[in-house]
Amino acid sequence: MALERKSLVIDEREAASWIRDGMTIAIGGFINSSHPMAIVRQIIRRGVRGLTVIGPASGGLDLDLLIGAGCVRKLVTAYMGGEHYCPVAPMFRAAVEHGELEVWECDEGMYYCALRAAAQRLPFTPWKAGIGTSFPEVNPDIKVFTDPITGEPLLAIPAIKPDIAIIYAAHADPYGNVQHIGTGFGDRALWRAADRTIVQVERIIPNEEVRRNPLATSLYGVDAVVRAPYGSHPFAAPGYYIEDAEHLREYVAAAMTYAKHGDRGPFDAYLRRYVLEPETHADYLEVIGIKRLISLHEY
Amino acid sequence: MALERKSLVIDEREAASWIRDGMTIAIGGFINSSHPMAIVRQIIRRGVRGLTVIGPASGGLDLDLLIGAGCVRKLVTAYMGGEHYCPVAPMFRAAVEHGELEVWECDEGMYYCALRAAAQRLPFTPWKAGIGTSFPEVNPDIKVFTDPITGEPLLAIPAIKPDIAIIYAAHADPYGNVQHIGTGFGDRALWRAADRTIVQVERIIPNEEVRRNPLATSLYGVDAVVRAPYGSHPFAAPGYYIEDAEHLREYVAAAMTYAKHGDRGPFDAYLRRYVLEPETHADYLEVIGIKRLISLHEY
Amino acid sequence: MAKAYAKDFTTKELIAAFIARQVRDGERVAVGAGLHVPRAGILLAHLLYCPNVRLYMVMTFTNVLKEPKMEPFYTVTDFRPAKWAEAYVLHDDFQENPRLVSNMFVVGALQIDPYGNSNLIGVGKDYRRLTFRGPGAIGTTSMAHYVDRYYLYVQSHDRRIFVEKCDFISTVGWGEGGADGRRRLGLPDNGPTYCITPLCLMDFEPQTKRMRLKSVHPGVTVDDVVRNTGFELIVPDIVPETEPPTVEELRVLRERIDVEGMLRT
Amino acid sequence: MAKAYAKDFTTKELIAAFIARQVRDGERVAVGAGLHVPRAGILLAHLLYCPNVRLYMVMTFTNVLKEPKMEPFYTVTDFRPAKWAEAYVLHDDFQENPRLVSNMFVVGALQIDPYGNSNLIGVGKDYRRLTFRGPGAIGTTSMAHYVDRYYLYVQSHDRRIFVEKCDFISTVGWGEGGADGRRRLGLPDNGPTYCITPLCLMDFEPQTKRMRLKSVHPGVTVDDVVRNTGFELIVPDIVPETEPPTVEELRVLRERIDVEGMLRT
Repeated sequence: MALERKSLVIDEREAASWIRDGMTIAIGGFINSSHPMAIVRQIIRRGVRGLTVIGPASGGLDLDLLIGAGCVRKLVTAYMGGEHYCPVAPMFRAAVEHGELEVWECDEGMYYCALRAAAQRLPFTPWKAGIGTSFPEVNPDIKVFTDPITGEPLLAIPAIKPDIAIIYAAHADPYGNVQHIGTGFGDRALWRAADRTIVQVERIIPNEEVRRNPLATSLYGVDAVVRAPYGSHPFAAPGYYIEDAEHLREYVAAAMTYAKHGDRGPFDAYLRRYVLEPETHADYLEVIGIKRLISLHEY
Repeated sequence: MALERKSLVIDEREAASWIRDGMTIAIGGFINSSHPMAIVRQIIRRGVRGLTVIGPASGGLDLDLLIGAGCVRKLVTAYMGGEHYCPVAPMFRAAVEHGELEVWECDEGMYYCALRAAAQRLPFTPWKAGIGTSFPEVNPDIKVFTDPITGEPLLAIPAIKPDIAIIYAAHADPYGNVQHIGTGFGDRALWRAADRTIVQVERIIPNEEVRRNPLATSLYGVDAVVRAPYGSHPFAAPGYYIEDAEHLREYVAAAMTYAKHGDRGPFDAYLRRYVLEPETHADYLEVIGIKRLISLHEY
Repeated sequence: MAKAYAKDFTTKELIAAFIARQVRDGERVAVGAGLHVPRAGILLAHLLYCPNVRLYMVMTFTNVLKEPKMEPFYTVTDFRPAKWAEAYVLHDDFQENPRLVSNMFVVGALQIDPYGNSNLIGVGKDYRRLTFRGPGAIGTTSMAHYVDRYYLYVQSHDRRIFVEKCDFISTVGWGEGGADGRRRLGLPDNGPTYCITPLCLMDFEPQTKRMRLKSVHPGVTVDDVVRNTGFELIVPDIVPETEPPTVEELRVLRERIDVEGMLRT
Repeated sequence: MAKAYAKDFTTKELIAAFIARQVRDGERVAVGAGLHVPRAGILLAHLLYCPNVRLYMVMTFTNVLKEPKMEPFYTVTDFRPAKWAEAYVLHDDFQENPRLVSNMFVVGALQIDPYGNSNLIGVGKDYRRLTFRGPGAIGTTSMAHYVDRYYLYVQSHDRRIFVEKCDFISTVGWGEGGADGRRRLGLPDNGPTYCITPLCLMDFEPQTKRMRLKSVHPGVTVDDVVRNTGFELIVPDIVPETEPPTVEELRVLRERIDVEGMLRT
């Protein structure tokens, strides 16, 4: 009897069911690209609450949507915006200004220090940049301490450990070998730090295709793989599609109505139409429509 | 007048002339593979003395040769041997037992901590593994300190900064974009830590070939490139040739005669024949002979 | 040979030309996606003066000397300019040695104090209830620490930005001032070099490290600057006009870099 | 169904079968190049019991379930087995999270004390003038710290190796002993699980964490072990013989893994 490797493929509903109230989860990508949106929307549908979310080093409107949907208690990130779509993420801004969202304030360098400490099972890693700034004051987890060797002041950046990392990539084989197109931003750091990792991909590829180019394997073994074509929409997917500028503007307009005027109507309508009413990722894609989707193909 | 990029290609003599007495240099590769031997032999020919050498995490007989030739005052490495060719590097062993070589004792984890601290311009990075061992005792640069957050004991591994890293890779373009075949072992850590980096390659490739596969670019910009075909001989070169087992056995036999019986004759004869008498790398290859070289092509 | 200066240019083009003169050949230079004017300036330096610059752009390294003209891009995650890549830079690897990514950096701000300390965190007296929540520091805290020199750059010049004291500091400038302002904090001496605004260029007086007016852009008076700055600026007796772009700089800028005319508005 | 045990096997094959039983399916397992017997044991587990093991081998990750037989390799830098790679592992990245490389690890030693502390640094009272300089710790200090469980493995069993006190400790075992021997050092409770030698298997008695004889290999007496151990070993009243390989294990070992017969000598 020949032994067989076990497939790690699950659907986005099962993936989202791993996420429970109060967990610390990490979500990959970078600002306007490469977010595991099929799973993010399913987390919102499930009504998960009280999450500590570790965004990418620079976070985007995917996290803003999660915040607006009420899932997030605390956010770890060095930036929250949409670049030229909006300088500061609207629901994030409103939640902070209303005192409803705790922010673990850091810059990108400190962010990777915290993830590395978690990955290396160390209580902290040191960082010099940030001495003389407000970070140790606005983030009391960051301590100024004296270097035991030279006596100079340093920051101790404590470990932040995700229970689960949820990452978007182009491809994976059924056994959890993941291949990004492009750099993968800081996704590796999330994977290394997390106890478990779920990867959402455009395509599941045969193991033979992974072996054809092992240099491209970015995460060598994750815990589950979710197939979701166009799964980063409305954000970009390197090698597949650019971001949906029109959709992002629609989102920003809805969210800004709340941030500027306190009127949640347009945001809630967005949430209903694009997140709560479509039961699955495929239903969401039907709402967007294939015409729009193929217009985004990278060229 | 069209501007042109400047070629960074130099020969092994010019490369070795960068290395001066008393410097701290790092040499890449791993045990029996991927050492920049054309430059290493030229350093010996020049009679450089008093070097602090940072080997790879696990060092091989390339460093043993440098030690036997009298170039090294202090060695940073977690292992010195030739795997099944010899369990402990002979000239290294003799030099330590005679009290002639200082060793910066560490394990591979601590080794990368020291290089990362140098790369990040930090005085140290912390490490937990090694608490309860002799490392802080045999290497007084490593301090036990109390974590400012949890109060637990940790090791502070201080930065070790190479003045120059000398690395072997398969390919580079004339502008210092380097592409390894395979993993490149820990070469990136040396490059990141060093003030300057020289890379010795099998082939110089056009910039267009680099651009064809940017994912393969392992070191994005070094200070000089040296072309030396068969330049890792007698060690392996991934994608090009396997190690020269017969030559390594010849070296080990010569070096062991000194380590075991105190007779330097065979080692000095090796040094004369393979290092001092050939004036250039090409002359060295003539001594080895093309027949032997092509017999090592990987298959 | 005297430089042939252009006569008809926008303030954005003027600033791009200034930034171009800050780049040194052979350096690594990070090119932001969002800040069009600094990006144009760096590309201008590369195409005209610095053929060996290594550009860090949309998470790749490249050299675009041979590109007849650059297509525009608006986000740091736009993967299309990666077609020019010589290397990919993993963002997590980046922090292993930020100096390998850039020798110079441009830092934006919500607030800037007289010593060039700056704030991207937010505005308000109580961090727990900010009146305006900013985007966050991004990588500015760390990049400014590692590069040889950094530049403060703002797209408007008013008393809300130039304040006596920042509500929060996300990137340290010259600390509390004085020639040893940074050394007293245990930091290297690489504080901000210039502060660039739509009205003027400012540097830091060496003894006090307080901000000092260096030049005003064409059509701007010293009084315009002083009136729009919320702290006492050091104003030398003679304040020259900012050096204009050359005819050649303007041509390359318009024909090869800013093809869509973002700097002409 | 009772296991069908093999009758004719070498001690190396016996040890390989023991190691095979230590591997758990789905784990990551580092496969050394130099230690042929542990390597064979891990591959045996993979091919017979653990189809989902992720093998870390010559700096790559792979799964060789479909390989009819493994060609031999002798060095960790032999690039030829990388033909099976599913991923490359950069050695510097490895240290970012060593648990992603292996859940178990095999540690060799020049000296081992009663609490499983071990030494690869060298032998001698004065570190500055060692009488025998060892190869160094390699990655054992860190790997043993991060994995779930580690195994001490030596290729001879004598009183020079098993000593009352190591001259130097490169990998900490159970410290100075006691059930809380490691916790007193501030370390997690993942000390060595077994010590494997050509004569016997030993584990660590839970209360004292002193080494205890667990089983002797065929043809070896308890007295052989005691006589060749330089410290007082805990010897239970009944010491069984080490469980032999099964017929199937031996077949797979010889036909698919140890094709060149290194374990048959």
